Amino acid sequence: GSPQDTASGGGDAAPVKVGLVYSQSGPLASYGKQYIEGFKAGLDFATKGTGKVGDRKVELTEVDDAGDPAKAVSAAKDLIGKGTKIIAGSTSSGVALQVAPIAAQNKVLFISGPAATDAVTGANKYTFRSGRQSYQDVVTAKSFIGDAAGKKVVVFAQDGAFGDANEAAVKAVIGGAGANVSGVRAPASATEFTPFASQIKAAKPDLLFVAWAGTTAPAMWQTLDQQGVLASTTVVTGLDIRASWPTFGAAGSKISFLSHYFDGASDTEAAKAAKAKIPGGTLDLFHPDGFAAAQMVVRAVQEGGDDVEKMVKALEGWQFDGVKGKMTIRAEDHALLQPMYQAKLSGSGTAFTATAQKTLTGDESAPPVAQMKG
Amino acid sequence: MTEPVLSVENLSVRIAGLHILQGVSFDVAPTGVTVLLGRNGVGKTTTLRAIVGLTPRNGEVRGTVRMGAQSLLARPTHRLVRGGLGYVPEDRCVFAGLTVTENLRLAERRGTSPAYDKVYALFPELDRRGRQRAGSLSGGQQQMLAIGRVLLNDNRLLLVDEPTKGLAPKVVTEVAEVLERVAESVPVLLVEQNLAVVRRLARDAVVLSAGRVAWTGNAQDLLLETALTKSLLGVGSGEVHA
Amino acid sequence: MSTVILLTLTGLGLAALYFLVASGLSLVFGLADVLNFAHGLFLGVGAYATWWAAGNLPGAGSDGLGFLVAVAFGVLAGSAVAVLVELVLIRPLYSRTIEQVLVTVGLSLAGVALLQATWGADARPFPRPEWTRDVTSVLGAQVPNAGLLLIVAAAVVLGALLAFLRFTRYGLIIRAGVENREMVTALGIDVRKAFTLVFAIGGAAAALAGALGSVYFGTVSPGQGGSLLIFAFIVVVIGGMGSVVGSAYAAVAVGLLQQFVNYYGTSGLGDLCVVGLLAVVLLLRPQGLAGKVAHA
Amino acid sequence: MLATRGLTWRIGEVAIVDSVYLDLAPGEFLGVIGPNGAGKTSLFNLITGLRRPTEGRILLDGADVTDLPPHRRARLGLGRTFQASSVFGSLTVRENVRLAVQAHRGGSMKLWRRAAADREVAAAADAALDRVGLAHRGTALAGTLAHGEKRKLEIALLLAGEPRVMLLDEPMAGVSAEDVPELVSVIKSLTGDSGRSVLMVEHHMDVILELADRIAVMHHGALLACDTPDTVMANATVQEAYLGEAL
Amino acid sequence: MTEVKSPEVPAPPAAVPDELTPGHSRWHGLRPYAPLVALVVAAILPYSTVNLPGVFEGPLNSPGTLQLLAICLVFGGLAAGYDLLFGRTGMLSFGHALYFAAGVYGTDVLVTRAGLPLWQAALLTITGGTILAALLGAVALRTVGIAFAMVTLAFAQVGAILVARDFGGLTGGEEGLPLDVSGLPAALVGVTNTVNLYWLALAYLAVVVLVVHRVSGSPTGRVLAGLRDDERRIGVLGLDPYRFKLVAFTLAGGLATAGGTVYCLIVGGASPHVTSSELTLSLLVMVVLGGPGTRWGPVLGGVLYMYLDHRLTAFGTSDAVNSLPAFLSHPLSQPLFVLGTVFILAVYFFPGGLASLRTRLTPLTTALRRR
Ligand SMILES: Nc1ncnc2c1ncn2[C@@H]1O[C@H](COP(=O)(O)OP(=O)(O)OP(=O)(O)O)[C@@H](O)[C@H]1O
Ligand SMILES: Nc1ncnc2c1ncn2[C@@H]1O[C@H](COP(=O)(O)OP(=O)(O)OP(=O)(O)O)[C@@H](O)[C@H]1O
Ligand SMILES: [Mg+2]
Ligand SMILES: [Mg+2]
Repeated sequence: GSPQDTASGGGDAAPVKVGLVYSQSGPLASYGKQYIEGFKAGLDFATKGTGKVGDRKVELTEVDDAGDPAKAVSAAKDLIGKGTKIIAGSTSSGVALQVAPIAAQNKVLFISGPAATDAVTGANKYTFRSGRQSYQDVVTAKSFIGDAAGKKVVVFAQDGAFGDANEAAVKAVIGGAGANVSGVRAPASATEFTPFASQIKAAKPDLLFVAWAGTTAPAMWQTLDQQGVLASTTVVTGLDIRASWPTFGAAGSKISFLSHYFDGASDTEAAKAAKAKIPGGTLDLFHPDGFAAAQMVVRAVQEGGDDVEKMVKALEGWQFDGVKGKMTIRAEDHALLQPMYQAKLSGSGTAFTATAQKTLTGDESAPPVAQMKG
Repeated sequence: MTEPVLSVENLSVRIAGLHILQGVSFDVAPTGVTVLLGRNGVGKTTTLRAIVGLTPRNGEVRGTVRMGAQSLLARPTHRLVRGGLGYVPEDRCVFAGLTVTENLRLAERRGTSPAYDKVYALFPELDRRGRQRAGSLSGGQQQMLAIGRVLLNDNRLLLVDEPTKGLAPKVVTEVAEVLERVAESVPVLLVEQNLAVVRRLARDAVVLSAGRVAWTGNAQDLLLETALTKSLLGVGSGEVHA
Repeated sequence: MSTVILLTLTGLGLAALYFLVASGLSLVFGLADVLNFAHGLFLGVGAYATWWAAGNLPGAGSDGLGFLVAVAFGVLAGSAVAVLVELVLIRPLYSRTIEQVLVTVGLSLAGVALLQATWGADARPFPRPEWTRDVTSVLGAQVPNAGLLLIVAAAVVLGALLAFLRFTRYGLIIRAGVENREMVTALGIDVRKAFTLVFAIGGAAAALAGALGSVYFGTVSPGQGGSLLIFAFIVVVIGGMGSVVGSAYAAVAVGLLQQFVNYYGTSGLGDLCVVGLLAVVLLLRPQGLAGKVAHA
Repeated sequence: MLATRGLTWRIGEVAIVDSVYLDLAPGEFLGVIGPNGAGKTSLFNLITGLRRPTEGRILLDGADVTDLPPHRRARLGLGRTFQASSVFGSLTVRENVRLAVQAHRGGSMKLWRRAAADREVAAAADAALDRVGLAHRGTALAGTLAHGEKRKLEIALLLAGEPRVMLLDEPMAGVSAEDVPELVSVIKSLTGDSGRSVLMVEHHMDVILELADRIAVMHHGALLACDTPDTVMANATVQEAYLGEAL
Repeated sequence: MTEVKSPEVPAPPAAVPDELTPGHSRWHGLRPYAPLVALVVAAILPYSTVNLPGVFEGPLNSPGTLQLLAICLVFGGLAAGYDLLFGRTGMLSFGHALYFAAGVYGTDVLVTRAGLPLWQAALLTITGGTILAALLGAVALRTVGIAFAMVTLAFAQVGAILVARDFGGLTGGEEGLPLDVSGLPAALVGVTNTVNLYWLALAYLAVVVLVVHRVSGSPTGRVLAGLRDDERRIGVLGLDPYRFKLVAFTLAGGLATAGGTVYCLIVGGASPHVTSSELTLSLLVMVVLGGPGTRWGPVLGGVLYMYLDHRLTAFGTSDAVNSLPAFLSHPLSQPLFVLGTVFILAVYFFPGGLASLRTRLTPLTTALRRR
């Protein structure tokens, strides 16, 4: 044979191969777990329990990327080499960004998962997303200050692309509405936050937007609280997965949360179905992403069969009812417009509950249209 | 003849596949100095190290070594030493990073009172340089420290490997005197190249050649017989160091 | 002014944390000559054991005496794991330094993964007395109590280690054993015991650092040890390997430098300065601040 | 050929080497004796550049080499052996000597040539090994040699460098009596008419007496005497400080 | 002067020189050609459709397998290059990842951000990486032993911080930077062309092995081996230790940078994983696992390490593991747990590395043959 020889599937009743590349191990394993639970529930929902699209069974291949883009790329190439036309997953932004070009080069469908980076939106024609992006977080944050004009807003974020993206988004969204935006940045590895808390305090902002991920978050919140930052201004941040809620401790009730999702934020058909299907019965941050991904996969196969170009056509502009409510895949850049939430945390010890204060519709939280790159 | 303090029987050592000792047997008399002779590389050091249990990891020891009724092989070194087997290694092995005093303190054994006076009387230099790092001592001073270290304790047998190597003639004489005095109370198994020292100290001699015992007997007899020394050690008895 | 006081005191708190991590590392590194990459594991064991004890051990809890019991249990557990590691994994490899490093690297990978497999990757809230969440007002600066606790603990550990090294024979045996194990046995000393002891102490110090560090962070997570370890290594090297006092000086220098540069400079500069300090110190004094001049 | 001018090395207050003036003529064999700790090895370390003197100058062929690093001095023809053998333990005996020959023949970077293919180097190395009687041990790892053999290898390494000034630090230490005469004749053959100068520390007086043209006596870092063997041996201070009562 | 060696980093176990390993007379005539044969076999591997179930996911010529093999080969080469420092010269650098990362990021940034054609980007990167190694080496080599290890670690840490800081959005910070393939030769793009990446990786490995082999067999290599044993002695023999160490350091750095360039193409981007100090540690693990100072040991170690690193994720989620009781299946589903355990066992069971396996097995094979 020649080195390019690869087996490729054919025939109508042949199963639909779907590759799921996400974190089963490594630091983002919990996100990955929610994603896959959501995906399976969504698949069940979208295929009405049959697991089949038409008469074709959906055959899932799950691969662990351990959060390492190199492993994800290898996995994607392996899947593509075996004739897989649809790849979904990517728990981390780094993985999403590196798998997206592979999808474009090989003309397969890629549905990115929890990865929040804005850069995936409009990455290329073959790349879609089933979750929210940083920009939508920031738009939600803006809803906390009402009229932004003349207000002073500080963004506290980690060094690096995640922080850059958030700061840029805040500048565009809130700064664009007339607020005066400045940034305080800290290394992601920082363990002592007093200097940063002092800087923030000295700036006397009307709104503090915090974009922080990782295990040092609780120490960061505690320091902000101890130095009186939480008491002196409105502090907004994204609500992370349930397991992290108790780590906010006393600070939790002093923070205004924007939320992608939490259990009870919505009461849609899909949410009920998801709740019934997932182990434990409690929805969490990334279940909707997996759920939506499955819905998109089923739609793509229904309309496109094995033709990826048709799949893309079928998904662009598609509206559907997801766990969070009405979802729209914007045709121009494949952004996924979706409801976002304001939430409050209450409780103590290990028992915390979140309650929705306000829901923003998909259009209200829509990011600006990105230029489609490839 | 009285019971030997140490008897080595059929001792064989292999290191990294090389047969270094091949069935060495000899006794060490309960008093006086027994000297182990032989050319470079015949296995003198290897013999001593096998006795105290310091054969390298990749080595393999066979045979029996007894001290009285006790079999020595297979017992850990620190037990042997606490049981009264003193060892002065060939290259001194003082602890370079420790001071002279610390080196000596390390050699104290629990439950006995160390004989500092004795050691300082023999080597006043050690007293004077107590706070110097042993690594910065001159070669000879290090040798004094290495010998002084074992003399702090009472021993049933001393194994001493080339103690006069690299020493000034005057110190060689001193060391020989020290060993002579030590040997009055403790038997010594000595490896020595300096035949003058051998002549002065040794009562019995064991000559090794290529991993085997080539000759045993009275040391003074050996040194008198030019033919013997020529064939065993490669020197005439007259040529020993002045 | 109050900013300076705040930064100084919190910087010292950070320094104390670095020192707690570094002291055990330095001891094991300097005395047993083992570059212990598994130190982070001991840290994690201490933290998780304390966390577990506070919830499950009778008599232990998250406050008052109960908390002391929990921490004591954590320290014991860390020490026990360290001893086990020394006996089973390190002991057969003495004098094979590189292999030891590898084993500890393997252990750090496997151990942290094991913690993660058992308790999950997510951070968990750490049981701690209420007062450690509060602040004490010092000349107008709101200083976190957890930081003060770290400072006190570090001072106690420093004193205890110095006493151990200065007033016991073990210090001597260990230093000699690093140079030439064989010769120490030839002096009638069971050097293996001494090395096990070093590991026990190093493990205990690490476990204490893990427990108190978790009090400081408010949470415990499997990877926590690893992130502190890199700075602890820097502290150990700047201070001079094996010198506990040197580590203390270096920890203070690193903690304060980081804190002040992070406030007055731009972000990330603090870390760069620390790394720069390491490079400068090593180039000027390869043996570290308090290290003895290497010989030959 | 080699000269030291007021060479001094202090550690703290203590002068380990104390204002030493030494002159070594071409072809001369100078023995150095002195009690343990007199500073003989230290003197060698200063001359070869392993230590920096606190005061004084070192001249090689009249040129000041005090500030040159060890390798530059070696290239000027200064070679030495070490009191405690320092050979390349993980290389074979033969490779050890070849390395020394190669270092002597010019140490420029040759990254692509095959080292083993250089016949001249190999031949020179074998010759050096032959000369010290280690030819049969060529394939043994140097680290596994017995002590005496290492001493011989040290000398072979020195020979390979064909130095014009040789510093020998107790070459006989640990060499079995049988081999002493052989080694002595090797050392003797090094000098002879070749114009090489030798500075040798040795405690075996008979060896020193046999080889040395002059003998320098060191004591407490200072040069006590430097004269013909007979005069030195007759010197009362030397007798008392160094030789003691002969055995 | 004392004769005591400072407690420096001990030299790694030495290779047994070829002339010492006895008993291969029958193979002696063929042995010089063995590497060539291995190279040819590796080169025609992609033509095979053999399926090795359990070993690889698909047949040998499937893109997934070739991609995995390509990554393994690059790391084989990287480990061999690192061995030039560690195994052959006795320098323990904890910062080797920096030069690899320089290759990965340099190529990526020059292609993606500056839009240079690949060959220019590669040339510039490798030159730049080599110069970087020379400059940093010149500073770091003023220290020895553990201090040297730590200074190199510090430099690498600066690299990691700079990449994470994402100055000017150049590196993409923690998200990494996908490679813009629009300007790349078509033969290097797309899953169907994975085989070309495989050959590229193989070529890289072959070059590194050749360079390391030639250099260590050269007169300079002899000096490097001498440095490993006794640096002072090298100085007294008339050679400047600093110069030789710097050459080795620079060469190894250049080789690592080239590896980074190849890796960037294979993976199609850069991510901050490559700047981590863990990578250097893994290099050390690879070399020691394989056998430092041997020709094939480090290569084997590198290939095996990366293979395990990639495949264990699949192993952890396999049915075999999931069907085990929880106290076993939980740890076993953590790839790092398995990898860590494998190291530890390897250290115990293959002292001297995989390369010593043959010598260790010799008694066994001779015993078997006699029967
Ligand atoms: N670790 C080792 N590995 C391989 N061979 C060794 C080892 N140790 C010693 N040998 C070999 O064993 C032989 C005997 O060595 P040993 O040191 O016992 O000799 P010796 O009689 O003490 O010599 P010397 O008078 O020079 O000190 C030598 O040929 C030496 O090369
Ligand atoms: N680095 C150092 N620090 C302190 N003292 C030192 C140092 N190096 C050498 N000395 C001291 O200098 C003196 C001279 O040492 P040196 O090694 O030169 O003596 P030597 O004449 O060679 O003696 P030997 O014949 O015993 O080898 C000794 O007293 C030694 O303790
Ligand atoms: Mg010997
Ligand atoms: Mg000397």
